[in-house]
Amino acid sequence: MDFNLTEERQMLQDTLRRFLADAANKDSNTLWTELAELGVIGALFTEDYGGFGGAGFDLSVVFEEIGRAGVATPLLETGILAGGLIAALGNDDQTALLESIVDGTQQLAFAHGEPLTRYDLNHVATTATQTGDGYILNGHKCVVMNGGRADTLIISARTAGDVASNDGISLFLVDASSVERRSYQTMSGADAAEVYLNNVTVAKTALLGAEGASFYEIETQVARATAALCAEAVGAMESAKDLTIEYMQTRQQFGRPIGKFQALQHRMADLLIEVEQARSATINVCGHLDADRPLRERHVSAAKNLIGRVGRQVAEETIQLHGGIGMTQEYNLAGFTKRMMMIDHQWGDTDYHLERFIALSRAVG
Amino acid sequence: MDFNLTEERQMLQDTLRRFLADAANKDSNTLWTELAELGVIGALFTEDYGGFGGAGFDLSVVFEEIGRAGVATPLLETGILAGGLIAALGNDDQTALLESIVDGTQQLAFAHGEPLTRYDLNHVATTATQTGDGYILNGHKCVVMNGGRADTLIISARTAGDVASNDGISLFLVDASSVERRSYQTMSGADAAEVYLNNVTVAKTALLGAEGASFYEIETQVARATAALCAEAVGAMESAKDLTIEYMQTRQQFGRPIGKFQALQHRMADLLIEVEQARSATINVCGHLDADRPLRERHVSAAKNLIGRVGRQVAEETIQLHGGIGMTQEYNLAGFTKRMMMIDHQWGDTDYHLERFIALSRAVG
Amino acid sequence: MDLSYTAQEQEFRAEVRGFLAANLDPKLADKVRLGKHLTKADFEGWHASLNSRGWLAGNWPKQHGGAGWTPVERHIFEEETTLAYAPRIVPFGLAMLGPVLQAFGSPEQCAHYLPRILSGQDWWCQGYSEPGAGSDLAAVKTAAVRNGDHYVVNGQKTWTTLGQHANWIFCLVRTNTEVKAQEGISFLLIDMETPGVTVRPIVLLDGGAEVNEVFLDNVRVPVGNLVGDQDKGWTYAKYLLTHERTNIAGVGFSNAALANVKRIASAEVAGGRPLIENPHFAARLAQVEIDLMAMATTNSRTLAKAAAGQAPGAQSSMLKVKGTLIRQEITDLTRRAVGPYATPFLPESLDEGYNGEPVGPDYATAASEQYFNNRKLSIFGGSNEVQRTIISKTILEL
Amino acid sequence: MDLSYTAQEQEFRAEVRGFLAANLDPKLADKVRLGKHLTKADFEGWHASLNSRGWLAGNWPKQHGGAGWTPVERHIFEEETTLAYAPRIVPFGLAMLGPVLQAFGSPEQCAHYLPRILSGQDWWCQGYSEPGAGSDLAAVKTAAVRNGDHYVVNGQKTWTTLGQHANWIFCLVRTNTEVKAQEGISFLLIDMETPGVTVRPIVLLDGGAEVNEVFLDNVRVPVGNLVGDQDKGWTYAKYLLTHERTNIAGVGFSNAALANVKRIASAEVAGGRPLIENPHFAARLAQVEIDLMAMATTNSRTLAKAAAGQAPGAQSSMLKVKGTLIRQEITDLTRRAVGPYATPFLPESLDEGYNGEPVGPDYATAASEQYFNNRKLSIFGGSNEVQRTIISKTILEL
Repeated sequence: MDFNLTEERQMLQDTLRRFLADAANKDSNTLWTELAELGVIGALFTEDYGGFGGAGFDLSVVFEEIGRAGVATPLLETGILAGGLIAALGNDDQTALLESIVDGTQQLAFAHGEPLTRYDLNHVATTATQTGDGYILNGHKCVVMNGGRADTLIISARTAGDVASNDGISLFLVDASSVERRSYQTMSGADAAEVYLNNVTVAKTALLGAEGASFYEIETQVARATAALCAEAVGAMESAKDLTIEYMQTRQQFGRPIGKFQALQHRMADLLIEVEQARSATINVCGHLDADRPLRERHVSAAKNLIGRVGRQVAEETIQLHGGIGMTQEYNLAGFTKRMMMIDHQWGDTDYHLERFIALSRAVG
Repeated sequence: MDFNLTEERQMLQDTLRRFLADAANKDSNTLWTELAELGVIGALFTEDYGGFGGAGFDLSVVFEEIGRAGVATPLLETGILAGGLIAALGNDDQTALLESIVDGTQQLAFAHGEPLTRYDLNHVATTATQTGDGYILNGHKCVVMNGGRADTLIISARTAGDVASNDGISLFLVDASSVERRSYQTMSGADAAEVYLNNVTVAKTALLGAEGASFYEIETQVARATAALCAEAVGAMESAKDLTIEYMQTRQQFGRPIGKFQALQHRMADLLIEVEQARSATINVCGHLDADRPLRERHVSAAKNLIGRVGRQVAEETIQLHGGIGMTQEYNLAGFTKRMMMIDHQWGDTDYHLERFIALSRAVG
Repeated sequence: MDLSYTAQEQEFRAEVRGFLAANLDPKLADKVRLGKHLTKADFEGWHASLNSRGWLAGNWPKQHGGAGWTPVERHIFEEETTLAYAPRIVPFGLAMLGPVLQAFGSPEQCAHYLPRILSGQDWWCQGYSEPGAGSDLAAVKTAAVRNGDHYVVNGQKTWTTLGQHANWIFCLVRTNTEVKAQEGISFLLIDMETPGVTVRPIVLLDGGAEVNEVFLDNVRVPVGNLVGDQDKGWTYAKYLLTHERTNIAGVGFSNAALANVKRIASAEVAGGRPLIENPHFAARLAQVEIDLMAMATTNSRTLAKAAAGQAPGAQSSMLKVKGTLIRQEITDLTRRAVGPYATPFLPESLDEGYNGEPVGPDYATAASEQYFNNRKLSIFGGSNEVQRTIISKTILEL
Repeated sequence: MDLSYTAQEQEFRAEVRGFLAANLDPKLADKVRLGKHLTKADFEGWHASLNSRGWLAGNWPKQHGGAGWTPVERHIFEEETTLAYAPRIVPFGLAMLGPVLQAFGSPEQCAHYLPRILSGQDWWCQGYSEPGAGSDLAAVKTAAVRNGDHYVVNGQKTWTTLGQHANWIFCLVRTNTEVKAQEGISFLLIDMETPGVTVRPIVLLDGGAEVNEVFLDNVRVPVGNLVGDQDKGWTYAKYLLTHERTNIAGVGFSNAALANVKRIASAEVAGGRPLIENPHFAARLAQVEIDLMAMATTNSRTLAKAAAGQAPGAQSSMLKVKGTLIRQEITDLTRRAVGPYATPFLPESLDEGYNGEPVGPDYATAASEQYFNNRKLSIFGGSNEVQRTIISKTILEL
């Protein structure tokens, strides 16, 4: 057992933390270009695909810093989800795209969820009907993160099977400008979109991976994304915690710093304990991304459940310990607490993953 | 709305509280006789059956005091469960028994639960097979409260229907000495027994109520018993709370009374809030014992769920706030915390009633 | 012991229902239910409607133009209006200042201000909190210095809810710095059109701007605007905080929010079935419903005590804590219930005049916003920490 | 970052498993799993068995007859032995006194006492707490007055676990009342056969009598039994409390208890199906399992830091709090799982030599007893409140 970062990862962490320290004022395009220049996108990929990382702990180093800085980036969507799917399933033409991902010139999004999907990865109602020389896509993809800014979308659609079957789910690489999108901001400041597919025609070459056989690869990449989200949440928790500690040390009420009040001290202690738990759960999932599916997914659900619970506790307690100022948009805390809560709504909330953990545990025995 | 006790109930409460203040040293037979003489058993019955009460708030007045004093009595088993079933279902010969209940000369028990019953009232595997002039009973009744000391048992047995059917459950009044019993003490100091029925022959006259049609009356009397248990738990909570407040005022640590420590103050505040909630839930169920079944049972399950949760919190927090002394058998707190926890195991625990509340809410719409 | 309402009370409930059916615009109720931002006109219209029925000031005695209701009647009114998703009554003039004037104001002040509150001529806001004095009100620094027939006021108030709509503000100000903190405070009424008063909105993390900072820069206030005696404002401030709390538990709001989340969970689908049938979600929902059923009775017990003239004491603090925890838990259930559609942030779509389509179901739009906005419940109006201290000090007598 | 064990560590684990398979009597393991009361002979036999393998003192260096394990090896040993339901190692001599003597005792004390601890000749108990000094150890009042070559000791110790089996007790005593509370305390070794020592059992609410009061009445203790310097005992006491806490989280106990409750919930039937399939019960179980999975890693991270020579600091307090909460939650799940059979109270059936049938399934007998007994976890060894204060003071630096 070793809980130290390798020298390379330690360097990546230091560099990224320094860089992000004054990232708040950068517009999102500049930020993206500079992240690419720093090699941060490359850290999400193995050497085979132009990167220098790609393992669970590479993701966690990067995303913890993103969370700590509280910046919104399309790293998850472009680098992990879309990038991961292309690396895993793409033919030579398609994997060529990865170069433009790693160098920051292309942004992608993974259009998967639908109004009735909620968090079930296999619930796909969007259809892809084969025509002579391609497919026609119909459906509605909802809350597609980075969907408004993406140049290219990976769209999941059903080529066979029942609406909730693992079999029959296919993926398509589609030029984003060829579909109808409604773009909007999310609660935590990122871009998202509704994607409406009304008889969208795509060529046969748009198919990513074998027809109807993409479910397990989607699950694998969502596992990586979940691990990254957990790390991002831990980063946000650390910042929220730090702000709160500083506030408790300085804010005076009834003639002394509020950090002197024992009731608040003990609640802070409970919060610190849970942040350590969140970090451990994240380590667990990152360390098991290459494990067999049942073990890996069990850690995915365990971590996301725990992160969801702790995220809520940290968000609520840090706001409460601050009092009114903690509720204002202009104070830094707002961004962190909103991010923690919104992470709960990405790829399965705490309730969803509790049930999933039970089901997976039963399957394992 | 009126939350004051009637003058009669106020008198009953005062009398009982005074009487129980030094009940701890009385042996259980003396205590029982004196309770009867005070008219406490009569308070559980309507005038039709030799009593002067019998309504929900009569039960709560009596049982809150029992809980507050921390004494073990067979009031619930004799007065409410068995007494209630006889009053509701008995023919003239059988209701004649009530006189000896009210005057304290007979103790009864309701032998209903079985090893696989857990808390489902309709799960009865014990059989009653009709013979020429009576029935033959076979089965195993478990954790029959007051089963060892009872003179007479009311035994439920199936005369028809599947093992978990509402239909086909019959009740029999049986001389306790005619069945095999293994008697033992419970965690909170009461008497209980395993009752083994091996070809026990009873006469036709032992049948209480119509054959196979007793389920809903069992449910009704268990509702009354549950309301009484909730009140008893509230009484135990009050005593545990009072002991803890006194302890916090006097026990010194780090040079001052522990009640001066804000972290403990705030936990005590949370506990006080929940005890008020427990009292309100008990008022709700006692006030709805005469309501239609769906409404009544919804309050039964709501109250028992809440009492179970709050009981645990009060037991654990009052022990913790005391520290080591709170764990000793000789200190008064022990009896109250044990009683609170054991009440959770009578007629359905907090989890059981949560599920039941959901099912009942669904049925109501 | 009797949990039922009297015939008279039941009749009153029917009357309220009838009034709501006839007078509450369903479009306005939809705005409330969906968490949209109400305009000044929305509030004023609803106030006027209630006032024409004599129901605007349920807690005021009849001689001042109030309804003179019993606590139970007020509770019934609250319960029915919240369940019907009527706008809340803006409390600053009606529930806060009114009773203070009636108890401590001069006959002239009552005669002048009270009718203007009822008619809607004046919209009051509250100037209690300051940047350095949140839960610790005795730390108030805003200074009022007597200068002839005026006080000259300098300082800053904050967390002034709906101050952007107000033309008057009642303030705690420091008139004496020589004495103990609590003893040098006065209660002053300030016309916000006086030179030197500036209102600046504070944007909260949910995107809304319902609270404000109020800057007071050499504001000249006639001495006639002092309520009661100089330096005795602490007493009046406490009176305001401990009285008029019949709705502190927010039972009506919670009932309405619970009904709403049930409706949402019946519409949402999880794993091919209505979310409300999911055992885990159902368990969370049932848990809070059971807590709320009990709290409604705790609330009624407190009302009954109040009706019998007993001071609520620690019980109103208990209701505040438990009531806010329940309301907040329901907002958490609501944001869970809407699933991924909790993520979009379109605050403009909550504003009057927005004509676009919602993203996702209409009930989802405000779910996250309300979750965050309602964090305020446990902070403002005496934080839950302050309430816990009151409870424990009352009981422990230390 | 690497979550896996080295080949050497895996080999060690296999060795421990092999040892357990060969040396742990299944009947003894059943007693542990079912929560029965272990006899003195049970403990002594298991100690002897471990000692013959050189594994009794995993935390002692080899020169003192210990195994000299790394923190990770100790963790593996702990994990395997608890999962196999081996008796715990009685910690007073091995985990507590031993390290103190090794750090602060004289060579003669080490040479005399340490081998006797390993051989089982001496059974030590702990004399820290007093009726007036629970979590506040500096309030120790038991007085030791120097008289020639002896200290004369008077006072009372309490919560002395397994003191009924002990022949020696290490005590904190007050040797100086003129100085600050912490500065007048000494660390003294007392032979319990000395006249004036009386042990009286304290019956706990679960019916067990594992803790005791120890009365010290004019007990004459040779000055040679002083550890380190007079009046410096506070340092040694703190050393004892903050070190040797590799198992403070109780991960092994929790894993074993969780496996046990799963077994019970698979055997119990609720509504016609195994209890473990009940969604609500399964949710509670999953929740605690998820927490435990994370805590096991928090524990490993702390071990890794300890192995690298970093002081555990606030982290051992965090492990104490979370670890005890998890263990207590599992005892609550266990008492729920057994249903109505949690009610019978037959403590005699947990004792050696009981030949009767259990009431209900054998796994139910101790469920309530264990629930109550384990309330001690958050009280003894530095209450969770004291731990929270340590954590917050460390972090807040106030």
